[in-house]
Amino acid sequence: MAVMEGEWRVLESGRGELIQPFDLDEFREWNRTKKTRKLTDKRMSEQEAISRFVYDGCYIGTELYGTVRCPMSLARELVRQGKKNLRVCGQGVLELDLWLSAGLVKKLDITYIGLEVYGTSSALRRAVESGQVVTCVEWSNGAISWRMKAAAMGVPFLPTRSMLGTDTFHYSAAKLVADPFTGAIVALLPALILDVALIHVHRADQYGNAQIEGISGFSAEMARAAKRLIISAEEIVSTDEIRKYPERTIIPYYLVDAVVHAPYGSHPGEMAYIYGRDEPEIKAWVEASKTAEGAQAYLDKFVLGVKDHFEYLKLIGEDKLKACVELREKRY
Amino acid sequence: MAVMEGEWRVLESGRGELIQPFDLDEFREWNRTKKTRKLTDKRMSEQEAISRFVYDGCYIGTELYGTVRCPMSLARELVRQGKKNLRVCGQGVLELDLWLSAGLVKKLDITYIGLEVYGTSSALRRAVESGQVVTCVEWSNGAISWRMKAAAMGVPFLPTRSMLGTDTFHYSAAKLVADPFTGAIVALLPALILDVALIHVHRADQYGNAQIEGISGFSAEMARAAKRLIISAEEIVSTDEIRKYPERTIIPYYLVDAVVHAPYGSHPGEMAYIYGRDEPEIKAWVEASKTAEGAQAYLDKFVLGVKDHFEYLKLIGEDKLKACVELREKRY
Amino acid sequence: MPDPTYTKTELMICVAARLFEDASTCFIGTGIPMLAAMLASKTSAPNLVPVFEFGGLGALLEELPRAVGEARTFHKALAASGICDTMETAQRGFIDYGFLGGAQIDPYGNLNSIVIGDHDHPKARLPGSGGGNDVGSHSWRTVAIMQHDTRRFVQKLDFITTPGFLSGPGAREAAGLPRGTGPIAVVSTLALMDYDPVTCRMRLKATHPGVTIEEVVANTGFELIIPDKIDANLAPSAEELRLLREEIDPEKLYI
Amino acid sequence: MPDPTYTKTELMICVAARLFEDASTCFIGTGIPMLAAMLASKTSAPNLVPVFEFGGLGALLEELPRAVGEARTFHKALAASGICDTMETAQRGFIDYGFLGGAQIDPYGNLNSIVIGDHDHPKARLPGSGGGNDVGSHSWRTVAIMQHDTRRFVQKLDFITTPGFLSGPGAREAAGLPRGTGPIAVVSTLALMDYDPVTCRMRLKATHPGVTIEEVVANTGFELIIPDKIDANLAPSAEELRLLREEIDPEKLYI
Repeated sequence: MAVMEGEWRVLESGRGELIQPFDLDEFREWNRTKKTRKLTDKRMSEQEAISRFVYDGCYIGTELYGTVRCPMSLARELVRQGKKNLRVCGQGVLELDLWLSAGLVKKLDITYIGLEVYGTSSALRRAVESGQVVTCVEWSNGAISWRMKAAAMGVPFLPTRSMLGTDTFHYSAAKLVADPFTGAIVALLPALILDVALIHVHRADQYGNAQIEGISGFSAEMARAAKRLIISAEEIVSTDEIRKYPERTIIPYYLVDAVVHAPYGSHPGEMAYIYGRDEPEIKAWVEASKTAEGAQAYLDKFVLGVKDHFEYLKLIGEDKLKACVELREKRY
Repeated sequence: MAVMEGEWRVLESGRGELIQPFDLDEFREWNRTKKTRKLTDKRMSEQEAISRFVYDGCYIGTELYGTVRCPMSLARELVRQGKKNLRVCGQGVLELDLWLSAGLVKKLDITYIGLEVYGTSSALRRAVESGQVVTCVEWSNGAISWRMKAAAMGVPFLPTRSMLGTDTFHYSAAKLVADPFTGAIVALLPALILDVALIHVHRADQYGNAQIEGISGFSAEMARAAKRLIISAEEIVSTDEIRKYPERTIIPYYLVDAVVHAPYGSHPGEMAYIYGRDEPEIKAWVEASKTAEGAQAYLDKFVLGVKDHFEYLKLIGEDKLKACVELREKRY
Repeated sequence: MPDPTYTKTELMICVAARLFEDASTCFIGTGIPMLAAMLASKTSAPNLVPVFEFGGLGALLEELPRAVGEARTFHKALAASGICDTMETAQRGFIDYGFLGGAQIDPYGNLNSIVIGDHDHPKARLPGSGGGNDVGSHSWRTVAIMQHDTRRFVQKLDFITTPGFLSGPGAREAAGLPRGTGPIAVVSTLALMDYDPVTCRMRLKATHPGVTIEEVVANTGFELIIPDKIDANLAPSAEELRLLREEIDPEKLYI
Repeated sequence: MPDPTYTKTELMICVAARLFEDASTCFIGTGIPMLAAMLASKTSAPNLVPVFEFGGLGALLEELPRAVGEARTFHKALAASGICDTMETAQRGFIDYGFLGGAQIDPYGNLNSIVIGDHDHPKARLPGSGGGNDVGSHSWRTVAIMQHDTRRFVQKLDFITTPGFLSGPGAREAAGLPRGTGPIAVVSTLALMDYDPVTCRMRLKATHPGVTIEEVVANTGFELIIPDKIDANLAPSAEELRLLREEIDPEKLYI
C-alpha cells in the first residue's frame, strides 16, 4: 500500500511557506523519549527555563494574547537572553511587540499582532516593512488554533471552511481539497508542532499539572502541540490539590518541561480573578513603541535593565500591583 | 471552482454503510432555525422529552457508557414509548441492552456493546445473530468519538491513524487517503450528526447550561453533534450558579432542547461524587438478560411495569439508593 | 431632543447598535463592536448573546472589555471555553451575526486588515486577520463598521483578508463557504449601507443626520449603488448618549 | 514458599503484572488488565500511570475499577478529561503500553473481538472493538492477556479487530500505523509469549509452573516458534496472592 506523495488531488495550494515542517512519527518518538512519565520536580527560574529550552532559530509560541494571561515574565527573560532568529506563531500584543522590537523574530505565522484598543503595532510595522522579519505567512485565528489542534490530535491536518476564497488562503500554506464524502470544498490546515511553547496559568504543581480559570484560550491545544513546554504559574500548589479536582487539569504534567513560579507573571496584562490590567503600564508601551528609540528605551528600563522578574516587580512597585489586584474580575 | 464528487483520489473505502449521511450546510441551517438563542425554560418530564424529540427511525446516541453517568431514566422511558427502528451509535452497556431486548434497534454504528466485568451481551448476540439488527458498521471507540467531534467542529471529516490495516476499517464507512503534506496514510472518518442525543449530567439550569464532574467522556462532542439534545440532570441549579463558574459549562444552553430533572438518573449505574454503582441491580440484569424470556421479565418489571422514573425509584426503594450514595466517589 | 454635541464615532456606534437583533448570538471584535454590543444590550437587545473568540459566551456586559480575551468578555458568562470551541460553534452555524472592522472594504464587502501595498514588500503592515476571516466565513450575517473615506472604501483591496461576497453572486458558495452567509451592512461615519441582492454590490441605505448623498459618494472609492429611496438615520438619542458616555465608555477609550 | 493453591487466572495476572514498567503510561482495559495494573502498582511499578480511555489519567488505584469510565478510574487522578483527549494522547505517542484482551489471537498478534463466523451473518456477535483498535494502533507496545486454547489461538482470525503485526514484517508501517509500534507479549493461562523480531511471529518465551511445552503447543492453533531456551515463570508469591485476594479483588469479581 505504498503511496506516492501528492497522489491526492489537491485543487490549490497556498503560496505561503510551511515555515515549520512536521513529521508525526518524529514527534511521537520525541514524546516517547524526551518527555518523562516520572513525577519529577520541574520548578526552575525564568532564567533557567529559557536558557535550557529556548534556542536561536527555534519555532516558538506564546499563549494567550498580550494583555491577557500571557507569560510576560518569560517573554521578557527571552529578550534578556537575546534568543534570536525566532520563528513565531500567531497572535500577540505586548509580548511579541517586545520580541519584534528587540529584533529577535525572523519569520511569522501571523494571525494578529496589534495593540487591541490602542490600534496597530508600530513594532510590527517597523519589523516587517524594514524586511527584518523576512516572511509573513497568513492565517486566521481559528486556523492557527486548529493547526495546533491537529498536532495535539496527532494527525497531519484538519479541514476547515475558514480562509476559503480569500488572499488569506493564498498567502497561507494550507491546501484546498474536495471532501471525498460529499464533494464540498475545504481547506486542509497542516499540523503545527512548536519547538517551544510558553503558557501562563493560575496554578500548577511542581510536576507541571496545570489549571486555568476562566477562558482557556488555546492553552490545551498549544500545550499538546509543543516539543518543549514552559509553564509559568501564579501559584504553586500541592499535588494533593490537583488530585482533588482532576477535571480541572487542562495541562497534565507529562507535557511540561519547566514550571516557573511567576506571581504577576502576566503583568502589565491581567490574570482573571487574581489581578486586572495595569492600564498606565500598557499605555507606557503603546507610547514608547511608536518609535524605535522609544521602544529601545522601554526595553532598556523594563526588560534589560532588570535582572529578573522579581526586580521587574520591584521596579513596578507594590502600590501599582495592589491597584491591579483591586481591579480583578471576581466570582460575584 | 466547481468540483466533482470524488475528485480526491481515495485509496480505499470501507464497505460499511454510512447509515447516517450528513450535510453540513443543512446542519448549519438546522442550528440556525431550530435552536433558539433565547433563554427559555426547557424543563420537562422524561415522557415529554422522549415523545417530543425521539421518533421511529431516528439516529440516536447515549453518553457515557452503561453503568457510568448514563441517562438511564431516559433510556427506560424510550422503551416505554416503544420508539422503534432506531439507528444507534457507539458503546453501550445496560441502556443499549434494554433497547436491543425490546427489539427497538435496526442498525448499529457499533464500537462496544457488552457488560464490562460481566462479559458479553446476550441481548446483543440475540439481536444481531437473529438478524433483528440488520446492519453493524464497525468503528473503534476513538473513531466514533472523532466522528462526533468532526460534526461538532462543523467539518466533513477528521483524519486518524486508528483502524488502519484491519477489518475494523474494512467494515467501517471510513476512507483511506494519503496526507497531501507528507504522504502519510490516514483514515478519514465521516462526520456523525445525530438526530437525537441523550446525556446525563451532574447539574444544569432550566435553560440547559450543563456541568459535569470527573471525566467528561464524549459529552462535549456528542452535545455539539446532535440536532436534538435531551439533558437529564441530577440537580437543577440557578443560572447565577452557572454564571459563577462559566468555565465549567461543558454544554451551553443553546445546544439543549429539553432539561429533565432526574435524580438517580444513572441508576443502577453510578454518578461520580453523588452515588456509586448498584451492583445487585446490575447483576439482576446480567442474569435476566441471558435469555429472551428473562430479559422480557426484567423489562416488564423495571421498565414497562412502572409509569415513570419516580415509580422506578420507588420500586428500587430508598434503602438501596441510600446504600449507593454511601458508595459514592469522594473528593478525598 | 437629540443632543447636538455627539461625535461621528458616537453616531456610528448608535447606528450599529440598532442593528443588533435581540436574542441573537453575535461575534464581537475589539473596539467599536464592543461599544455597539454593549449599547444594544442596554437598549433594544437586552437578551443579546455576546460571543468573544477566545471563549467567552453570554457574558453580562457590565463593563467595557478592552480586549477580546479579557475577563470582561466572560464576566458572569454562561460559558467560558476556548478559541477552538468558539470558532467551531461558528463553523457549525450557531453564530448569527459578526461585527467586524477593517482597514479597507470593497464593493462586495470584502475586507482587508493585513497589508497595504504588496504583501511581501508592504507599504504598511497591518495587524492581520485575527478572527476576522473566521467571523466573515462562518457567521450568518456580518456587519462592517468603518471610518468612511476613499482610502478605506476602495474599488480593489490590496489583500482580501475576510470574505464578503468575494467576486459577486454565488462566489462564496463556489469557494466552499457555508451556504446562505454573507455581509448585510456597513456602518460608517457617514451612512448605513447594505447590499443589492442581485449584484451583491454595496448600496446606500441611509445617511447620517447632516450628511448628503454627495458627501457619501465623494468619500467612496467605488461606484456605490444609490437607490431611489434612501432613509435617514436618527441622531443618537439623549439616552443613547448618556449610556455611551456614562456607563459604557466613561474612560473615553473610544468616544 | 509459593502458595500452591493459586488459580490459573491468578497466575496469569501475576505474570502480566510483572511486565509493567515503572513510571510508564499504560492503557488499561476492563477486566484482567485492571487487576494486573493494580498488582503492579502495589509491587514493582509504584509510579505506574494508568490511563483509562474515557478520561482518567494517573489515578491512584486504591480500589478495583469495574468499568473503564467509572469513578475509580479517576480516583485522586492527575487529570480527568474525555475520550478524545485520551485517544489523541495515544495518537501523539504518549502511551507506552496497552494491555488488551480479545476472543482470538493469531500468530502475528492480531486480535479479534468483533465476530465469530461471517461478519454479516455471524455465528457469534462479540462486543466490538471498543478502544481495542485504538490501543493496538497507537500504544508503543501492546500486551495481550488471553485464555490459552485452540479456539482462541488461531491460524487465521475471523475478523482482524485490533492490529498486531498484521501480515508480518513492515505491514504496520505500510498500512500507515505509527512507526515503531506493535505487540510485544502475550500472557496466557499457560505461558508467556513474545514475538520473533525477524518474522514477527509469536514465540514461546516462558512456561508457567507445571505447564509443559507440549501442553502449550497442543493448545495453540498455529505453529508457535519454540526457541532453544525457554524460561520458566515464577509462581505467584505469597505476597502477590495476598494483595490480589485481600486488597485488589476481595469481592472475587475475577479471581
